[in-house]
Amino acid sequence: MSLLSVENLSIGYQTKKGMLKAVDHIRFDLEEGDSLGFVGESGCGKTTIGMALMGLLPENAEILEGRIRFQGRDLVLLTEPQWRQVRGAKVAMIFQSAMNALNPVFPVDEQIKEAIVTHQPDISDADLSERMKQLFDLVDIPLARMKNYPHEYSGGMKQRAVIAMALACDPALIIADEPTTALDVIVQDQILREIKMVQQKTRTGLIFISHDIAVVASVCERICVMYAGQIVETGTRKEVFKSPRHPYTQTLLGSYLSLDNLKDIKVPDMKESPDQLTDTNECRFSGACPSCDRKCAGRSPEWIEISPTHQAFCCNPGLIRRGHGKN
Amino acid sequence: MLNKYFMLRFYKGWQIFIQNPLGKTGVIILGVFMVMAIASFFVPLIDPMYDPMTGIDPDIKLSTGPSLTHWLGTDNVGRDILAQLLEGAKVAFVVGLSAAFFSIVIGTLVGMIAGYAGGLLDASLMRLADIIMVLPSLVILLILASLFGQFNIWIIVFIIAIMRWPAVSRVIRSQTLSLKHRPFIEASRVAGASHVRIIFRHIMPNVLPLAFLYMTFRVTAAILVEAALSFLGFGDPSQVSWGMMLQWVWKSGHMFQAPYWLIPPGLCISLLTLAFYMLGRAMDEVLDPRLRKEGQSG
Amino acid sequence: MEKTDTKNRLLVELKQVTKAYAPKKRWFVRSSQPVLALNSIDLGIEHGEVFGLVGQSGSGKTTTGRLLAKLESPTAGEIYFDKTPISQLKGVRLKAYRSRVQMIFQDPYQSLNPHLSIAETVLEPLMVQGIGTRDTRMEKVVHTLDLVGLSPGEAFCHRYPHQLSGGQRQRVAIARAIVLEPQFIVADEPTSMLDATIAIQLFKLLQEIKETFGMTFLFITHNLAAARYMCDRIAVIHEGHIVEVNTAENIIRHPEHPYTKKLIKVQPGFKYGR
Amino acid sequence: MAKPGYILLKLVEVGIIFFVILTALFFLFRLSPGDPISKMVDPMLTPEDMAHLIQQMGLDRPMWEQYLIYVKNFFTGHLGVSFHYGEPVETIIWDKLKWTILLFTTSTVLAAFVGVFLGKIAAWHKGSRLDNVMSISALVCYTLFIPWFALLLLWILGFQWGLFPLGGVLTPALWISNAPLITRILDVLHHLMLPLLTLFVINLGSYLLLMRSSMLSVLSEDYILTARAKGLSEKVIRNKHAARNAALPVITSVGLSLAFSINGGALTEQIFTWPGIGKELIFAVSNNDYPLAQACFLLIALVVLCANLIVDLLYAWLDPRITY
Repeated sequence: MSLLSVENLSIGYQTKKGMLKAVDHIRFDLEEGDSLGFVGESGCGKTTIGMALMGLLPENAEILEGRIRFQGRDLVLLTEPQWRQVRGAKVAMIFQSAMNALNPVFPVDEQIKEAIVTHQPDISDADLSERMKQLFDLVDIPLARMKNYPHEYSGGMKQRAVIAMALACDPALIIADEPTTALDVIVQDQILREIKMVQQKTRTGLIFISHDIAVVASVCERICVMYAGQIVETGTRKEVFKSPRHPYTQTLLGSYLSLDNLKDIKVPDMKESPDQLTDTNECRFSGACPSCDRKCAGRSPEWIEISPTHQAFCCNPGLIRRGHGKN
Repeated sequence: MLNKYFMLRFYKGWQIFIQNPLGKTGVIILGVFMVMAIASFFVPLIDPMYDPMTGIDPDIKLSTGPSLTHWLGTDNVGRDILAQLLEGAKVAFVVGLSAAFFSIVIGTLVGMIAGYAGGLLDASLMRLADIIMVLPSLVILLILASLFGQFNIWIIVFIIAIMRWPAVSRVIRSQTLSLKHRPFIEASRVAGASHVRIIFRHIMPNVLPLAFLYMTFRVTAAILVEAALSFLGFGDPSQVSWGMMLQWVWKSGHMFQAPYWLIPPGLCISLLTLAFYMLGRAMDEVLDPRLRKEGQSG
Repeated sequence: MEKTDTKNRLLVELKQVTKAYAPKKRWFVRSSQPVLALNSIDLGIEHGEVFGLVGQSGSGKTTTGRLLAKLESPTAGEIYFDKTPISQLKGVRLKAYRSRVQMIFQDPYQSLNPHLSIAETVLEPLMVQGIGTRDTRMEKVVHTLDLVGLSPGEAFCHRYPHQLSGGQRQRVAIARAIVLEPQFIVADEPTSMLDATIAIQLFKLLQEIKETFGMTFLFITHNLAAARYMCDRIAVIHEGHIVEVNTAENIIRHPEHPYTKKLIKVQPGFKYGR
Repeated sequence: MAKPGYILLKLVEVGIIFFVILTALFFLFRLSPGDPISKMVDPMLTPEDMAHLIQQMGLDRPMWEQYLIYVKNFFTGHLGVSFHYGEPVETIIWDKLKWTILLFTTSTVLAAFVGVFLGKIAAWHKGSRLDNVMSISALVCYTLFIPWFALLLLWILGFQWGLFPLGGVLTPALWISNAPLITRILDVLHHLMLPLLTLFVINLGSYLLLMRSSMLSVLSEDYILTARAKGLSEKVIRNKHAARNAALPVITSVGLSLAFSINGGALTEQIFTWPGIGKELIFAVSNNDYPLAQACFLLIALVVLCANLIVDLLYAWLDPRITY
């Protein structure tokens, strides 16, 4: 049985204009020790998924339907005290804004110890300091800096400390939400290696969320591409990047500037972002889709299997199976 | 300055504001006091006996309780308490609003200029603000009153305004500082706009809502200080005010005997300041983007 | 056509420019050493090229752009624009300089005054420069909005920034920068806050504008790939020093400075393996 | 935590501000109508005493010399002789200072602790009935007109119910009769109750509101989310992670709102005839006792500045980010 299995999950935000469906019938599985990346642009719902997996959705958000099965139980049904047993102990999170993720008035080591002591109240002092040493070694922070305050750390060190905090209780699943967005490329590279190395060493399940496809590609084995609250394509890293099938994935890859794909740049002609307020079964990408023909209009997309690990969500099976879009 | 966006924001803000129970209550209380202040102009016309300062009921020489001719009773020389109360409402509005207005104008200008200019000018203005800010305004007014004799109401208003601009200018300055390096201001500079244009066209519309907010708090402070000064006997002697009514009740030794005289003026001061403060709090909630943030996926 | 040497074709030249930021003062006393944002840099930008300045946050790249837009003044050294030193410009001559050099900023959510309509925003440079009459100005605004892809321009004139998406706002910012038809535009990370699909469209727009008006661009970015896509030549800046200047292709293919090499190595891409 | 540079800087700052106030006061006295001699020297004195005083204060010298002598006199503790008491004012005000400090510190500290505690609870339950009741009560407390509230307390608790004395600081009979120390302390506390209650209620409102809004802004910080993600209990998040950060700005505002509390303090002292500096100042001003008024004013300014200094140092000690 897989570590995490999300079935049919829908999450809505109550707004003045009505219910905004930020996550729309999502399903995915994650095996133990595996890594899964979510990639998509702002507003696609990827952060909401991360928050739902931590039970930390904001007050105006609501899980409309679906199940989140984790280690055999449904997280959607947990009460707040039950959640506290899970959070930090079994599922941990590395946040987007590491700069502000640490409390400025407490030393760093105290904040990490707190995570351990909360879940293992009877841990001995010796074990605790041993564990702290291990953690700081793991994330490459000199032990001498343990007792410093957050403002005495550089951006990269803060992010390492946040990683150490996430690892503190040896969780089975780590969710990393844009952990390197605020960092410079050189530090970003180090942190990404760090995350990957730690994940492989500890065999922790990893869900990695980012707007940057290349960043996701450098960490995760499997990728889910999201658009307007839905997963539109899922596959292994190789499948998604070497032979993207969904028109949106192709657009995303086509507009990504990297040092090795200058020739393949295709400037898309994207219009309005989709309306997520109305509840519809129709394809949400059709308004901006370069391959959309009249046949798509009014039809509901469906999952089309390209290989056992590679699927795309589209109305046009022919197009998806053929591969490279119109051309 | 009062452009379309401003009006739009004002309208939207007003809608949020009026739905807020604090804002609604504040507006209603203010309305009642407004009516009282307007009524004060007409009461002496009914009968000169109802003049708040000089109208003495010839039949009454002592303080008496409520009656048909004097709904709230009379003071120790036979003047009508209700008439004095109405007159006090007028004075409170005049003092509160004008002192607040002056301090807001000074505070906003100083804050914008200090924040925008920076450097030595900023440092000196803010140090001056710091010094004035730590001085208790009532104590200053007392010292000045002892040196220069009794003040008339406009000098009191002016001194309160002078004492109360620093807090405003601090807030406006920090807002200006955060605006100063916003790209839209810098873009305007790059286009060649003058400092005056930048201050009045780009910075002012963005700090005005905050200035209005602080104005409500300044009104509260001004009313309280003027009332306290009158209560201690240093108010404008030619002007009946709520603080002065309390002084009379206290000095004439009626405070334990005449609750009908003791309670109304203080209640009015407290309620009016409360109303302005409620207005301010409600406005704060309208202006604070944090409280309106809607959930957003990322 | 007379033969011109490289020196004459330079539009912008920085000579030993240093910029130091003084730490905050309290009671007119400085508490620590000044911070050097730029340490005596030399740089030349040729007529009609897109020049890339690539560096990490705190490297001094934004400072360079701000010095050129005369939002700040150098602590030492001199900047020449069209062979004229710009540090002493004042009054009318400064205003004239401003009409020739414009800037596009990073954050589309803060680069437009929320209180001004789109037309008022784009109109402002024309008004402060005193160009045209009321009617011709408006015509120019509409035309410029059409040009940056906000068409029909009339429809956008009376909207306010909060009614536009991030990409559209940045187009307005571009319109404001080009409405004076300047010779030189400093673009400071114009797309770093936008999604990749939007960013690439803006890049295309900037290229079109460059071809239409023949402007010279200074393109400031942290993203080496974006610089390579946009620029003719690239300078890599690190801790206030220019470490390497070369054509875009050569910088990527044959980097010489160790810092450039490192930067290229850590640039994320699709390397499928580890 | 040693931050000597910071402390030194603050001391210099306080020194400069005080000097400005001292100077401003000197010129105010000279600019006001009437000659300085009649302001600073009691006309009831014998000619010899008058001459002595004029000489000591340099009132017959040119303006700038007067100023230097004024500054020197201040630092050597010669502030003139009170018209009313006929004694050097410094001896009078030192005696009053202890009562003001007693009233002030107890009310401020009590109000700050209770206000911070209640504000924390109110913010935590934002939007609930409890929060509404607390916030509105706090608003009412904050905008109460102090003299009126004090008079009501005096009338109801003191006069009608006879629970507390109507004024003063001690029962004279008790002090003459050589009663044991504990009885005397209880007596002072008994007198303290009403003025303390007045100032406590007024200050409580502002601290509660401040803490509430500060707490609300801290609760939206990322590190609170991190704390939740660690699986910490709500109580730990509230009391350890949120409240400590939220209390910092409240501490700053204690210093800034001091001027406000001084106003209230003077009025309270006046109504309850509490023999403090505030009451003395009002007395001096009402009776044109200029030397006394000047001394009271300077002492109040000094107290305010010192309190601000203490608050700043407390802040620096609590916030690890401040280093100099």
